[in-house]
Formats: sequence, C-alpha cells, structure tokens
Amino acid sequence: MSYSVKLEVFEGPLDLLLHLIKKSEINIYDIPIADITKQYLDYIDLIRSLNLDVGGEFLVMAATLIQIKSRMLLPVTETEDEEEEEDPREELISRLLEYKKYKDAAEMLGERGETWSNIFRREQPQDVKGEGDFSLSDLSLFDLIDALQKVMERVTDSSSMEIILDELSVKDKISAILDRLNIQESLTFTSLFENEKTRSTIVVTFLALLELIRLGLVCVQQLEDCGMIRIFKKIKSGGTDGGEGV
Amino acid sequence: MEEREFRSVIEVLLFVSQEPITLDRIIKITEIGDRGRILAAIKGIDEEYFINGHGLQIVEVAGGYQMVTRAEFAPWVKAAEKTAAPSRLSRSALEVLAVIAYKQPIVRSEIEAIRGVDSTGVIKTLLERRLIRIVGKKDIIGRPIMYGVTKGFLSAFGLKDLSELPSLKEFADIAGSGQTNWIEENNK
Amino acid sequence: MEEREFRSVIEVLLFVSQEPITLDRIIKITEIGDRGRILAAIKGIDEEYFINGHGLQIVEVAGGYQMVTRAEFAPWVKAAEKTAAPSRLSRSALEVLAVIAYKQPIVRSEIEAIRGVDSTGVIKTLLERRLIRIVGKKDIIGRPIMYGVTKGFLSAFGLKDLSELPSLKEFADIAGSGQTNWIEENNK
Repeated sequence: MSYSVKLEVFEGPLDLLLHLIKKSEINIYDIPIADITKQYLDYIDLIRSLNLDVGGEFLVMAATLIQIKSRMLLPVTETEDEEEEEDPREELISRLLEYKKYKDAAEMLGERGETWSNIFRREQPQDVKGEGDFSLSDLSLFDLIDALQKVMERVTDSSSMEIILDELSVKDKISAILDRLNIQESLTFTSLFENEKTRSTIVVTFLALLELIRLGLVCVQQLEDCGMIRIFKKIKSGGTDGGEGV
Repeated sequence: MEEREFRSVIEVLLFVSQEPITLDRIIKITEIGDRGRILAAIKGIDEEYFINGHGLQIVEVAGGYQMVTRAEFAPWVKAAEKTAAPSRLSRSALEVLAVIAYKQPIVRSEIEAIRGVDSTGVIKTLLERRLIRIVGKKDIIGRPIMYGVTKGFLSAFGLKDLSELPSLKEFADIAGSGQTNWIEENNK
Repeated sequence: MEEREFRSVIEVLLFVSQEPITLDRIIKITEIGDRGRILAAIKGIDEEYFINGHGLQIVEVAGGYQMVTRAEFAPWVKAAEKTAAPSRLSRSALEVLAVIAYKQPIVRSEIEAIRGVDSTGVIKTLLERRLIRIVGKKDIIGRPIMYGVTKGFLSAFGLKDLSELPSLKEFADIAGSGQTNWIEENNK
C-alpha cells in the first residue's frame, strides 16, 4: 500500500498529529485512533528510513497513542450514566486543542511580523566609542549575565572561576557579631554558624571572626583540647589577658 | 502656541526620538498638558503625510508614537542597506513567543508542556533578540526563571500593548486552518 | 517612476539615514541616473516642507544631503534631550556592572583583574548613572573603595533583591547544554 507522507519539519509530536488530522479531514473530537496511530508510526518509520533522528518526544507520543488505542479496544463497561465512562482520548484531545491555539497565534504573529519588518525607523546613531551599546530601558538580565559570561570567557581560559553571589559581606557579618556581643557577654563558636546554611555564608562568617581577632576587637578562648570555643568582646582597657589567643 | 507651530514641534519630537515617544513625555517637554490636543496634532501630521503622499507615517506602537517609513518603500530602504533586516523568526521561535506573549509570566516547563517539545534553544534565541526577557523567579520549588515579552516584541509586531493581541481563537474547525485577520488595522 | 513616488523614495532614504547621503548613493540605490531629477526631487521635498510649515528641512552638508530639524525648533530638541533618561550603556559598562552585581562588594583592582582592562572611567559612569554605589572601604592597604549595586540597579532589571539574580549555572541551563557556545541562530 502506498502512503504519501510529505516529509516536513514538524515542531513536535503535537504538530505532527495536527497535521495528520487535518490531512485526513477527521473530527478532532472523535479521532479514529487506530488510523491516526498507524499514520503516525508510518511517518516515524519514514523518518528513520531516511536515517534521520527521531526526537525522543516523538517516541513518547507513539507510546501514548498505542496505549490509548489498546484502551479503546477494551470492552466498555455499561453504566447508567452515558457520559460517565472517560474517553481515553480525552487528555490527548485537550492537549492538541491547547497547542493548536498557540500554533495559530504563532502563525498570526509571523504574518504581522512580516508586515512590520517593512516599516523602518530612523537609523540609530552610532555609539561614539564604537562599542555595541544598550538602551537602558530595554536592558535585561540576560544582557547582564551574558556580559559577565563574556568577560569570564575572555579572561579565564584557565581553570574556571566561580562567581558566588555574596549575600552577605564580611563587613556586615562583623557588625552582626559585634551586635550580638553587645547583648551577650560571650558567644560559642558553633552558635555563630547556627543560622548559616550555605557554604559561602559560613566562609564569610569565619572570615569575619578572623578579621575581628586581627583587629583586636574580640578574643577567643578554648579551655581544653577540642572543648568549646568561646568568643568574648575585648575590653578597651588593654591587657591581653582574655585567654589564649588563637 | 499656534496650532501649526505646535504640530511642527510634535513632528520634530517624533523625528528626533529614537524610541516611541509617549504622550507623557511630550507633555513633559512641551509643558502642554492637553492630551486631546497632542493626539489631534499627531493625527494631523499623519493625515497630512498621507494626503500629500509622503513616504513617512506616524504609528502607535509599544506604548508610544513613532515616525516610521511606509511599508511600500521597504524595497528602497533595504537597497540602501540601512537596516540589516533582522533574520526571520523560525516557526518554533514564533510558537514559543506566542505562548509567552499570551501566558506570561511563564516558566520553561510550562511552555514545553504546551508545545510538547524541548524549547531551551529557542528561548535563548528569543532572549538574544530581545523579544523576551527574564521577569523573575517563580515561587515554587527550584525557583525557576519566568519569562515575559519585551517592548521590542511590541515594536517588532506593531502592537500598542499586550491587550492588542487578538484573543486566542478557541478551536473552530481544524480543517480550515482558520486565520483571523488582524493585520489590517494599525496599518493604514 | 512617477514624480510624487520618486520624491517620496528620496524622502524615505533621507529619513532613515543618520548621515548625509550623496547623490551617487541615491543613484546607486534608485538606479535612476538623472542627477538633475534627483536634485529637483530633493529641492521639492525641502520646499514642500517649508511651504507647509513642517518642522523638518533638507540641508546640503558634507557633500551630501540630510534631513534635519529646523533651527527654530532647537529649544524643543534640547528639552527632549534633557528629559531623556540617560539611555545607553556601553558594553564595557555592562560588563563592569555584571561583575559588580555578582561579586559585590568589590574594589576596582579586583574588577580590573577580572576584566583585564582599566575600568576607572566606566565605574565613574555607573556611579553617575546611580547603578552602582560606594559601599565602604576595604580593610587592606590603601583602604580602596568598595562598590556595590544600587536599588536603581535592581529596579532597572526588575529584581526584588539580589537573590533574584539567576546564578551562572541557571544561566547556563537557559542557554542550553551548549553552555558557552553562543551560536547565533537556530533558525531552521
């Protein structure tokens, strides 16, 4: 038997199904599933016979169609309510209808875009420095990250450089620790990290502590090996007898 | 200000403005707060251009007004290579764009659920062409990125704003891939 | 080509071009070699503008012809420029902004280490535009100034706070598996 499947590029399995439905002039609400499944599989075979790749989503749809087909073959249990029995095709149909809406909208957009591509504004003045420049009003995050990415590409051919978003600066953390020490006489080392969930904030907190020690604003005491480490605010009056420095 | 002069002031502002100019902006510059008068002037300019057979027109687009060429002169502008005509959008790009325009803000997985195919590459293309942009992160697990369309989208398709998008046509008949005509207006 | 149409073609060419356009160029584009006819058309446009009291004129300058605003409307052009939002950012400014957004607080030498180029001027521009601000001084020798982004930055990019910035990894995900290869189109 001969089938004339025109080899077209379909956007996806839904697109292909819509094409088959339209071509066969069948009612989308009452798809003859066996027939459509056969056509669908024929198409996939055709693609394969041409040694072209069949996308995974096409295969998933093939499986779905076969499953629906087999469910349709099951004897229908008689029920009082005529509408009660769910049509196995229902979900597929609603997906097709939903997709169709946007496919049509895309087509309309395309036509409209075509028309508007024939309307020209004045040429934009060149950036004096000759660098590609950006209008602030339509700058997007994409531009921002894209710019960063380009810097990184340009500069670090060597090992990748990681950029961490600093949610908290060392400076902020220093003030936070000092604030706590103004309320409490001492803090345990572990309590400093209780609310820190990410690696970077833990590192920041630790750096803040080191900085405080370096600046002589706090001192640290550990009374026994592996014992609890306590942090004290250093009293201005001098004298570094607050314990063993770290 | 006398009417003819006022009209010419607006004409000059439309001419020098790179982006569509809003009524608010015109009010701020001219210090004339009468919106009706400004609109009448804009309309007057456009009509005068039309009646006298000029190659220019004023269009309302992306929330403002802009002086642009008439479509029928496109061949000459293209010949002058003044504007590198942006390469046409692929069908998949148009599909993703349509989904985003109608459903924004929307995350990638939702777009893909509708289309039934991976849309990552297309989204990237649309971002690069400034037709869509990142509008935030969705407050669900994983905080996926949400997308929306840009002003550039409105300009590219000659839309005043999103409400000008035709309402999505509910399914009518699949055989006659019915097309609503919505190009005409706006395109005098 | 009929005379009115020819005139409008020239008008359109003058309109879209930012620079003066020469007779030779017009001849090349229109494929009409009659210099007298072209000159007459240009003159005709200018006269028509004048007679009808438009705000535009055609001037001969730098060996070519250019559509410009009439001198008496200069005050409005200036007013328009003044009220214009400082609109454009150079690519280097954008780069510095990106580095600061992701690495703040950061000092100039660190920015320059990442970019590999002097960034003094760009930082100044960004400060003036209020996209970045001084957030303190770093506690190292010389106590260099540290920079961070401003609220204005957040609103320019539609972010609620810095945590809404997509991480580079998320960005790579948008960009697809290709990661760093930003190949142009995926137009089929």
